[in-house]
Amino acid sequence: MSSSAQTKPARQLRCCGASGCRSAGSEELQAALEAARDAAGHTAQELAIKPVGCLRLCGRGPLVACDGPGGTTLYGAVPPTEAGALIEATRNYDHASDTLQASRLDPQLPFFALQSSVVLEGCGQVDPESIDDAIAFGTYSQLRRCLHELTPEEVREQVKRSGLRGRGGGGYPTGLKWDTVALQPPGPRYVVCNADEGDPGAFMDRSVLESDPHRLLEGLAIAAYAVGADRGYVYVRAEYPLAVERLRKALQQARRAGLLGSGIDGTSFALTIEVRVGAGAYVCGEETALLQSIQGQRGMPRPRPPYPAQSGLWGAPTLINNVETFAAVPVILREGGDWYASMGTAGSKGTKVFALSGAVTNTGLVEVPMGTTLRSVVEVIGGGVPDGTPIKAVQTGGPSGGCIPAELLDTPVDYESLLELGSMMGSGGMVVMGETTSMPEVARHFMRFSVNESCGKCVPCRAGTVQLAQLLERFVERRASPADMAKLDALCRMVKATSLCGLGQSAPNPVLSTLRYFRHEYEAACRQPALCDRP
Amino acid sequence: MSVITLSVNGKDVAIPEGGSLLEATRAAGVEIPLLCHLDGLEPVGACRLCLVEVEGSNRLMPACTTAASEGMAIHTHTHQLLDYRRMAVELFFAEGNHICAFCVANGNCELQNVAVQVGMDHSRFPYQYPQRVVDASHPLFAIDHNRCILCTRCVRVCDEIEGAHVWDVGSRGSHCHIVAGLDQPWGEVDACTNCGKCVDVCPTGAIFHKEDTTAEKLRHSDRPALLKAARDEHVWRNQ
Amino acid sequence: MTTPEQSTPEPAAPETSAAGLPDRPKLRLATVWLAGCSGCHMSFLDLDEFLFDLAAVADVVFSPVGIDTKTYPENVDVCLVEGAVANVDNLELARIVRQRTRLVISFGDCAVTANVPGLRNLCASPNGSSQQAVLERGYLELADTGAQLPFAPGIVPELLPRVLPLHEVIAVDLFLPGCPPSAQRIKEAIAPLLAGERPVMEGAEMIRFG
Amino acid sequence: MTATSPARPAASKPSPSAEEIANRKIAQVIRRHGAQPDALIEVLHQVQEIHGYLPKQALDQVARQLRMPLSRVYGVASFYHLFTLEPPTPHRCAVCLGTACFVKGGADVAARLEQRLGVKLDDAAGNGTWAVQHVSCLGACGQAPVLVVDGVLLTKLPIDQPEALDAVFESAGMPSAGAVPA
Repeated sequence: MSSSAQTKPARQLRCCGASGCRSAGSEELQAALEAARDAAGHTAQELAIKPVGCLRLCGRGPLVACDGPGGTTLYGAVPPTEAGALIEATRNYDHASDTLQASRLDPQLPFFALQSSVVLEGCGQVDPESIDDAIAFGTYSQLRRCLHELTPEEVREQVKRSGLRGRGGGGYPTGLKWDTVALQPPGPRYVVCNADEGDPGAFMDRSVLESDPHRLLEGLAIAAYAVGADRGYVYVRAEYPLAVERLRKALQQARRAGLLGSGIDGTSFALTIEVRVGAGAYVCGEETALLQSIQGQRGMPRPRPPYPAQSGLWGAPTLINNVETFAAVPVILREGGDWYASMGTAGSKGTKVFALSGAVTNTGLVEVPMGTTLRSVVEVIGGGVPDGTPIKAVQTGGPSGGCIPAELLDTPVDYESLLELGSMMGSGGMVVMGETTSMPEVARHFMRFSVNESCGKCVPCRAGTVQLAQLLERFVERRASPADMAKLDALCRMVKATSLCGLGQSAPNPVLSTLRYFRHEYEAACRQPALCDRP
Repeated sequence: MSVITLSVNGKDVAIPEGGSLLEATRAAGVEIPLLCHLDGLEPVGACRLCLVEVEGSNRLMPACTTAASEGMAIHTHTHQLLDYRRMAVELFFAEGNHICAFCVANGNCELQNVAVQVGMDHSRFPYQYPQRVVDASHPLFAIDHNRCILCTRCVRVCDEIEGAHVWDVGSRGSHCHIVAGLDQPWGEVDACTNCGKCVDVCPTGAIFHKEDTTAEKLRHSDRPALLKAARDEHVWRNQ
Repeated sequence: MTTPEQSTPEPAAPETSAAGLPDRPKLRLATVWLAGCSGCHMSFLDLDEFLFDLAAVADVVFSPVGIDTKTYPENVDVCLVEGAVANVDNLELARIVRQRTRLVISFGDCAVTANVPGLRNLCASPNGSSQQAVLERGYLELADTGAQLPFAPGIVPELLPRVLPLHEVIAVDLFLPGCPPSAQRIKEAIAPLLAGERPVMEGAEMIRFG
Repeated sequence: MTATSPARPAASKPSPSAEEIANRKIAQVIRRHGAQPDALIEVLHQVQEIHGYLPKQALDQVARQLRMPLSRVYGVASFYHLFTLEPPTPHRCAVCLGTACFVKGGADVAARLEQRLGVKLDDAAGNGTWAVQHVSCLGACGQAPVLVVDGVLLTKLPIDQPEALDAVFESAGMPSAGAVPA
């Protein structure tokens, strides 16, 4: 989608350098490719070897996309020993070795063919460490357009028209939030990007940060302009070192290029952005806890209202959105809010990025229009369970979500449908579970997570999750009684209704949803009314 | 001063604008259990005992931190709330080591009183028996973490009223505990002024005068409000 | 939330229906002493003159302070159980009490919360058991002379891994907390039962711990 | 600016001790952040880089130079999982127990490591040389189950093939069961 008349080399190899492929040896592969190219006597002009971000199919890394005159071919799990063959194949695919043939991925695979790249359009295309490449791809053009051609109201109008809703979990209408912040009494305002992607099974934001950080900065800057903020923070979890590194680099480049700082692009708009690195606390994904953490405090949530849009960092109105939300903004402005709203369902517009993992053949990043059925995501795109056995359930929404049973896979994925099923969109992690997965064990897994991550401020979460985890232990060890079942139900309801923040309020969801759909597994673990034999 | 009106359990009350739901319940003569809240200290909404139902909202709201607004209708003693409150108190008992029989605050303990208030005659949840310690290093006072319910009144009174900030909360989740200084023995923390305000506000027998033995602790939980009024409004009621 | 432990809420609606109870002239009352200090029983004896009233309407069929019977009888109407469940004998007796009693009362803080006997749970090893640790502490570490662990199979009952409140072992119908519950509180709880009514367990006078 | 370390030596003294160097580095870090209390977490990250953990005397220095209460600094340092208040073992593993890893046998990886190294999961003291801790999710779900050994991410662990798994552990430098820790 490049808008520039950039001269592209005739042939190029795009090597994924995001964390997943890195751990599978992408750096070694890239070095081997460069050596092989030099050995074959090609120049970088003839054959570019370009480090890029996520090429989606993370489970088959390291991934390399080969752009030649005949189109693009994708290779997965390429060993460095095949570097020479790969260089050769860029010229003539018929020369590809058997090993290389075997690593070739069919671009017509539903995994690729059924995706729509909107938020991820630059992922795997641009070099995440080069602002020039990002600019050549069109990044920052919408920021410039906003600054020169649009008023903040007009920007917010487009975001409202797009129907974009917060991609971090709650699904609050983004345009409305922006308005709330913008319309507060005059005074300082802040924009904050929540990049504390903590849901186990979620890695969408990580991929955007590692693959296309300038898009995020552009979205954040547009938001700052739209709400009248001159200071922003990106709060990234420390567990993502590569994302932190690339984001810092991108910030530095953007400052040097005059796209951040004072007098941006010759206008009076000024914006300073700082990276704040977390230190391992899931609860900091909760917005009031995140604000505490940015201010150097314990990440303890506080009751809302007041909402951060009214009173956030240092008491000033603060706009908080997550990475995917901000990353969707430049496209919305480029193509128009109506264009974005034409995708998706009545209540959930646009596309959503999912991180597909667990017992599924194709693991990786999937971007599809809202309203796509779960079945087409996990069975068609994901390819089902690797050994061909049936899917038992799909977990969405992380520790706040639930397990959706196989018989409901035809549900369209949108905020409301998932809530009705007792799960939630969450940030977009989707973990597929096969028949061997025990649901009380899944529930215990999440409850232990919540026990570990509870901040300890309010008693239902601090002490209730501990009791819930112990109750679940009794089911997993098949020494529960029917009375335990009643206790489990009652305590889940209590923790959900009375906890202070979203973490506690949603901690019982994995239990409630597995109780709802897989109650028989709990009942099977129940003995007759208990007599004492516990350790 | 402008006034707002709202209804508490069907009874209309008027309170000054900016007041909390807690003030509204008091105006209506309705008593709801409280543990973390103490007049004179910043409310934190942590103990969840003062949650109330607000008509038109599907979320329960803590009375202590929620601002009252015109026309609100709240309910403080629905079956659901009574049920949740009792469970919360059971969780408090189960997470610490509360042996009333030999506690310094026996008979004068807010946790004990709240248990009575919510009708808790036993805990359905097993007691956890956490490993906790007693710190008697301070010359005048001692802290028995076994009896601590993490209400953070001591943290707040020391920070907001005394200005010494000896106390804070360490660790997280069920490992949370009150710390003095860098998790040092209390007696070694220079910042402590020996003022005893933390003893005054502690709702249980966790922080106490060393000379007090079983059932001898007296509470002075009205002091923060008196001190605050004296400081902010120059009104002395603590004669 | 219905309390799962309270399986038989009304004394008048027994599940192990003892035929002809309403006609029976006297209530069959028992008291049991598990792991406790006997303070609750002392408090029971503090009922003083009320004990005469009680004797008029109830037969004490099993009690460490009232009768010599060593075997817990069948068809008991009301049983006050003092103490936590700390060893295998406590456990066995608690189960028998439940089987043979229509209304089981958790009598005093030890039965209700495990209280002081439960303190040994604080020295639990990582597997959650304090059985060994408490013996070692009591018989080896703190011994002045002749340190040795007690070993008398069949005579000294084996400790359970953890000390438990009564309701974690058997279903309990009424909780009468207090350390000990005062004689007045005991009287307020028992008197309605004699009249076939359920006592109102509310307010500091009736349910405050300690 | 009161960033004066009590242990600062006079200029004429011979080469400063390791502790003094560390103290100076910390003072520098604090100055770089303008001695602002809101930079506490950033400062603690860098102190941990200097010392490998957060020693009490360093927390004391941070509190004094940021002019914050000691207990607040301790509260923050002990709140976040990635801050460690005890000296770490020379070698460390982090087993991912995120949902994808859980589905693919992450708990088995943890159990095998516990057995192999003779350690308990999440016991920071480990066996003196090695410690195994859990992490909630590394975002490497596509390669589950995963493990980090001394900072290196190992992916797609062959949990169904014990020999192959042992070989992975072996090549990561982990002594096998019963081996005496160095």
